[in-house]
Amino acid sequence: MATAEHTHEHVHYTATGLDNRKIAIWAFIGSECMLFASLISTYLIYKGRSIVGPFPHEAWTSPAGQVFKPILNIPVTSVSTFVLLMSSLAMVLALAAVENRGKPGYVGTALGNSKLWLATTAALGATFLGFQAFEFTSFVHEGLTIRTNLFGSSFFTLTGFHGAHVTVGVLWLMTLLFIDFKRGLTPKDSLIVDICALYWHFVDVVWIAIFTLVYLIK
Amino acid sequence: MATTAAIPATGAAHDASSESGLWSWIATVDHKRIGTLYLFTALFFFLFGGLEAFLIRLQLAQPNQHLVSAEFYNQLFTMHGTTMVFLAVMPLSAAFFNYLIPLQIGARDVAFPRLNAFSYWVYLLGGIFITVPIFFQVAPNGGWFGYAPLTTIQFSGGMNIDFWVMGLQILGISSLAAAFNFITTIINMRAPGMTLMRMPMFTWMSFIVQFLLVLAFPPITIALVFLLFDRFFGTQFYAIAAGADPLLWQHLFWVFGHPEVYILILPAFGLVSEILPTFSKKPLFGYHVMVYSGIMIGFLGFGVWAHHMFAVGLGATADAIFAMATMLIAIPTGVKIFNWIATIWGGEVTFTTPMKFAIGLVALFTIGGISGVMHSSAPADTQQTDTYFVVAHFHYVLFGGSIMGIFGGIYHYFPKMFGRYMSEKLGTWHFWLNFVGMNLTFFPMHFSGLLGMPRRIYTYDAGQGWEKFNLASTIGTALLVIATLVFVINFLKSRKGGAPAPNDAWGAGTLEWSIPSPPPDYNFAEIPVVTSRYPLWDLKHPEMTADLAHSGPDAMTITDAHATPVHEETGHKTAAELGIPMPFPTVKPLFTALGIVIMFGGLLFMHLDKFALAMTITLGGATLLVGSLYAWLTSPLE
Amino acid sequence: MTDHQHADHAHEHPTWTQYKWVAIVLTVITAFEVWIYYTPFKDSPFFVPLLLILSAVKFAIVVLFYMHLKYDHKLFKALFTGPLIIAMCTITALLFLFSKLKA
Amino acid sequence: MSFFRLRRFAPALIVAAAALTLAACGDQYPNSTFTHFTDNNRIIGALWDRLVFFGTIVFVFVEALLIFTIIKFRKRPGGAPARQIHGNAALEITWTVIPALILVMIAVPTVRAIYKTQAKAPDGSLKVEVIGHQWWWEFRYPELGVVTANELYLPAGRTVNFQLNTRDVLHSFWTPQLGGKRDLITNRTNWLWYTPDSSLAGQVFNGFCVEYCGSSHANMRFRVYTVTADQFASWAKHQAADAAGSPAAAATASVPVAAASVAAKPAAPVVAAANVTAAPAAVEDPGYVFPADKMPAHTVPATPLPSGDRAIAFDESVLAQGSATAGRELITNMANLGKAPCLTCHVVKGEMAMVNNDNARGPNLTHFGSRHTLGGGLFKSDAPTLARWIKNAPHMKPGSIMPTLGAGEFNPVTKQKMASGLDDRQIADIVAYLMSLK
Ligand code: HEA
Ligand code: HEA
Ligand code: HEC
Ligand code: CUA
Ligand SMILES: [Cu+2]
Repeated sequence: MATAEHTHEHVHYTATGLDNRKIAIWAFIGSECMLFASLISTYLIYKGRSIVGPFPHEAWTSPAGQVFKPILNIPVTSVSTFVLLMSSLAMVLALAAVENRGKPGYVGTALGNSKLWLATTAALGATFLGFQAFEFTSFVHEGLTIRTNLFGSSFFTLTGFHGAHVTVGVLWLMTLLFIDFKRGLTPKDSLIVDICALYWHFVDVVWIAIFTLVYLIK
Repeated sequence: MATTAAIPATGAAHDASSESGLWSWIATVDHKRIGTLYLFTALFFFLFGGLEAFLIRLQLAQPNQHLVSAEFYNQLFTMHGTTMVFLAVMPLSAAFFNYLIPLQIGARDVAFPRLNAFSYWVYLLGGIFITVPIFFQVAPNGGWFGYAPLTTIQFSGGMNIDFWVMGLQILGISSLAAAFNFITTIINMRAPGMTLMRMPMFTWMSFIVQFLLVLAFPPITIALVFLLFDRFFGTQFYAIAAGADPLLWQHLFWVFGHPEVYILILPAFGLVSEILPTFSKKPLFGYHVMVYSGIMIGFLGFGVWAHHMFAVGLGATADAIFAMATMLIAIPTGVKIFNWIATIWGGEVTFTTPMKFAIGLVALFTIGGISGVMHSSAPADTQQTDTYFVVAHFHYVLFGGSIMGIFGGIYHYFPKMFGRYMSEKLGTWHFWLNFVGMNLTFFPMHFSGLLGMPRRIYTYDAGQGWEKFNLASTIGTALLVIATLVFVINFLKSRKGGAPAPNDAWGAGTLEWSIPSPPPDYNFAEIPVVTSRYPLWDLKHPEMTADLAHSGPDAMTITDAHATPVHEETGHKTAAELGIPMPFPTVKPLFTALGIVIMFGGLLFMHLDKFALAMTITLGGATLLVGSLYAWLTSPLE
Repeated sequence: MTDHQHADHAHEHPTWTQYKWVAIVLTVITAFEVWIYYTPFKDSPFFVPLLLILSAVKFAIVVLFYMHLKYDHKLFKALFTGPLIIAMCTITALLFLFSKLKA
Repeated sequence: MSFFRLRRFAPALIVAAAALTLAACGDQYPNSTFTHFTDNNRIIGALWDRLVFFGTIVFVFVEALLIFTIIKFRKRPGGAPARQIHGNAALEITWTVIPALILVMIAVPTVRAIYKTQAKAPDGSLKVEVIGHQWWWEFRYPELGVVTANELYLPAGRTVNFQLNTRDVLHSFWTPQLGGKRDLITNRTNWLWYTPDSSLAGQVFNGFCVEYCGSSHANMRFRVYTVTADQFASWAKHQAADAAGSPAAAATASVPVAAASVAAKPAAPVVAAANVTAAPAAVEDPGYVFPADKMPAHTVPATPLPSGDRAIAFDESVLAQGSATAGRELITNMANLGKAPCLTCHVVKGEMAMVNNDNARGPNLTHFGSRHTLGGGLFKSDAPTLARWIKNAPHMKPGSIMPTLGAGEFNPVTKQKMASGLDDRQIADIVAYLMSLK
């Protein structure tokens, strides 16, 4: 939890002129790099080491003669990847809308509508989660659970951790949206939106890596 | 020298820091109080870990003894290692981070005071969580690095390992939260003119440590998550029947574990770098090189982990690469040793207790460093690893290094924290008993190790040539127990009865000595503008810093901070009188921490086959966590 | 709130046009990646390196433009790239260590 | 880096090392690591000499400098005020470069030694499979058909190539006087080789498990006997044979102790006889066994039996009446006692098999009587100890997977008192039988 102290009523001198919270979130993101590095390494190390199927890219026939198809569903995941990428676009627009609130050219336009973009971001994030839920349940139906084999354990844990990050992000976005409805986010609040955005994009960036390393590369 | 804390907080709505009583400690968000809490808690755990060590030594004093059972012995060394590393040395360092960093950089508090309180409470509760089982003989028993598959449910069915997995997970949260806090604090809360290259060496080393924490804890977090999932949810990460590779755990653990040892030593290096100049009456020799060597140590520390795995069979190429990378670390560390000696060289050395401990660190750490280099030679290490030679190595660096440095730091900063000096006489006793006892305990371990004694054995056979070394080690430990008791007496007595200390207890040169002892809750009534590395010496002994770089008056133009030139403060006013906003005391971080611990604790019941109860408790904990976090984030800081 | 508190926002910001182009590039690369997955090129030795490069490009542009690291304080660049480099090196070293041993 | 003739300087310079080397030769220190008995240890020894040489230089230099400095610059009344030096680039470069040079001199032989010791074992070396179990060692000589436990025979002068595997958790295989250690890793195979000098024949060495592996990690020891090639061949031949008194062995020859009675009770299936001709059961030749009286004291286990109120009561007078025949019956069939018989976990070659070698949870007992130690090298193997072991092994060895079998005994692992089980008479029979399995 790198997001802590919210309301600074007083003017505090800072050595760099930057806000504490923004420094903390970047340090946090740096730390997250190592977190996902460990998860991704594990997935890659265990790839191809499962004794029993199902496997990510190859079909598998169990000793009992049951046939399992390759488990990963590239088309569906491509769509959900696209959804997540677009949520990042919505996120930058939300931040821009807050920063430019009240500026000519923004007032009354869609681009100036922070609520719209926050809601879109959250909705796209939720859509991504929906895809993930679909993916997980279909895998379970096809015979892969987190207990099945090394692939199942490392796959579900890796993508599950990512999904948990998305979930936190969606809740965060909805909190911002709530504040926006309650009192309206103004340029003064752009920092708290910015921090959320940084987190959100980072989660997106992690997915970019996962999509390639887990789904596309055999 | 009059105590300054006596003025009651008149009219200040939440000027809690000068209050006393239980509540003022539980709800505190003042970095100094949190630092003090860390100090007391960690010292307690040090005694506890030492007691475990003493039992270990008693059991090993003679061959084929049955003082404790094999099972209990295994819990003892596991908890001794875990306690010393995670509950004693790291939090002792954290005590200094908390207390000193804001004072050294001229700040009124850390960046996130409530996050700071949160870190402490998580540490305390996590520490209790992992320690209590030993009273019921169900303490963790997998060794402090808990190698899989021994720690999987297949081979460790009881709850012992559960406590360990969750306990470390909880403690990791504390360390990470604190690290983000201090990174931000050091980057952002420095007083005007306090450039990075003017920061006191302790702050610098701590700064590096925070990065090590931020980068080293995620891998162990993940390794522990895997183990936790394996134990509770049936995943296969370390399940041998599924074809799991036990080296996965080892690599993830040591990717954390090696940086961790620098996390343990660098703060002590920092403290020594404050003490030696002070009592040599000379600025630190080669400040820049000291900074860079610290950075180098931290950076290289991420590329050497497999030197803990030289017997694992990684292949010749990997062994060779990691051996050479490990050796490289001797270079920056050597630079530090020589720069410290050069700091003393030409000085006017007074042998106060802190100085004795600092010199002790230089002398003893070197021995541990040299045996470290002997380990790094992979083929030679195949005769050393998992023997008492390793135990000798790491106690020389940990006790001779970290603990010596930290004791030095306690003697040095005690006057600042409590406004009184510790007794020099008892301090001298403590030092010499410690020094002699330490060498008597750990030097013979070099021999017992090279003469074939494996580590982690609860007993050994007679006639193996190890008896006299083990007996010597045990006698040495008895001296350490006495030494530690002398320290405890000195510490407790001096808090009330020590000689009163002025602002500047030792004639040191850094900012923390310019304010009253103990400091008022707001630290600096006026934020000082710093123009050199030793601002207080600039003020009092300009001749000492004449050759150092100083900045011109332009730094003085910063006005927002109501900054003034460095001066000695005599704070007799409250924050309210000075109009300094202080953060509200709050227990929300405490409840957030409690939520986390309950959340983990609930899972334990799953292994008692009480699934519904487990889920209820865990969800209850999660609710408490989210609720208090929400309350915390939505309530104003000050 | 005084001005200097927003010092970190005083930089020139990426614009809508830029945002739009970044999104387009991301989409195109992703589509390309998926497309190539279904072509025979999939079995070529260049497939994996190509995918790695493409995803690195995506990674970089999101970080540089959406996370506006390109325009932000250099401190943030350091806070991010330092850990990122250590993380990448760790992944590489681990993969090397484990692949070496499988043979 | 051969221009450094370390051997010439080292003894003079290094008091500590010299003392240690001396110590290594005397049998006061029977597990010293720096012996020069194998090629492997000579390489490590040379490396170690160099490490100690430079280590001592650094140590002496740093400590002397430190002591000199604090004495010379201590504050004295009327002494000189501190000289304000803040740094000196030349000096700082010096003490960066010199350690770097020292490290190069360590690193080069280190890397060489790594490649030397980890090269492939030379052709023609003797292959021994070492299998770790919680908490005992299984040794197999696949080329010779021998399976044994906790005691390893090596022909002096021949390279031995250990293949290291584990059936459960991690262990580590170490014979300090013969070579460095190597871990046994689940789902992996490791290798370690060395060549005991041919002059070593007739010696015994201690070995240890050095990777923490649970409750009885401390009690996972083994012995290494280095013998002549002839002795080794004789030993191996006998060890490969079926157990004395087993139906198979009995069919070809008369076996001293149990033979008569076994013959009287031909319980074994007839097919066994066919195997016998294939396996040359040289019962005439009792096979070489390292003589117990030649074992140096430090290799004879001195672990005391549990005593006082922890003692395992056993009426030793019944041992003399033990019948090997009855014992042989019991190990295969204890169902009437409500117990799984011994052979559900152990293999006695030639006897009715309940487990095969690969699944056996306990040590192979085929030639148990020719072994000098018991329970992972923890105890001396004699009748009174063995009797108590069978009665209550986990009480003698914490956590032991060998169950408590004596009636009325308390099993410390399951925390249950054994309602049914073997009585002392039956145990005496089993002891007689096992001891007859030379
Ligand atoms: C404070 C903690 C600390 C520190 C600082 C160090 C510092 C070092 N450690 Fe140590 N180490 C541990 C704590 C620490 N270690 C622990 C806890 C373990 C065991 C874990 C376990 O298994 O439970 C361990 C184990 C360990 C091993 C694995 C041993 C094994 O299990 O087989 C190795 C192997 O290379 C090693 C090496 C080193 C080296 C090269 C350094 C270097 O950083 C030392 C550098 C310092 C010097 C060399 C001295 C000063 C230098 C000079 C005066 C210059 C001139 C010197 C030369 C040219 C030699 N350590
Ligand atoms: C900073 C870390 C640190 C410190 C300070 C110490 C301090 C000591 N350690 Fe240890 N140690 C480790 C870290 C540390 N250790 C680690 C990581 C391991 C590896 C664990 C593993 O293998 O998993 C280890 C293992 C270890 C072993 C090996 C166990 C084994 O392998 O079987 C031994 C054996 O002698 C030992 C001994 C000691 C002793 C005698 C001290 C002494 O210095 C202790 C001195 C302190 C005291 C003596 C305190 C005095 C107590 C009192 C006075 C009690 C009073 C009580 C009250 C008032 C409440 N330690
Ligand atoms: C559940 C499995 C099991 C059963 C049943 C069992 N044992 Fe064991 N036995 C073991 C194991 C495991 C060991 C190794 C214990 C150790 O050294 O830690 C062992 C060790 C021994 C040893 C010591 C071997 C050596 O070389 O050190 C003897 C002798 C022995 N068992 C005899 C018996 C007899 C006799 C019986 C039946 C009356 C029996 N065992 C039943 C598992 C079993
Ligand atoms: Cu097997 Cu330790
Ligand atoms: Cu290390």
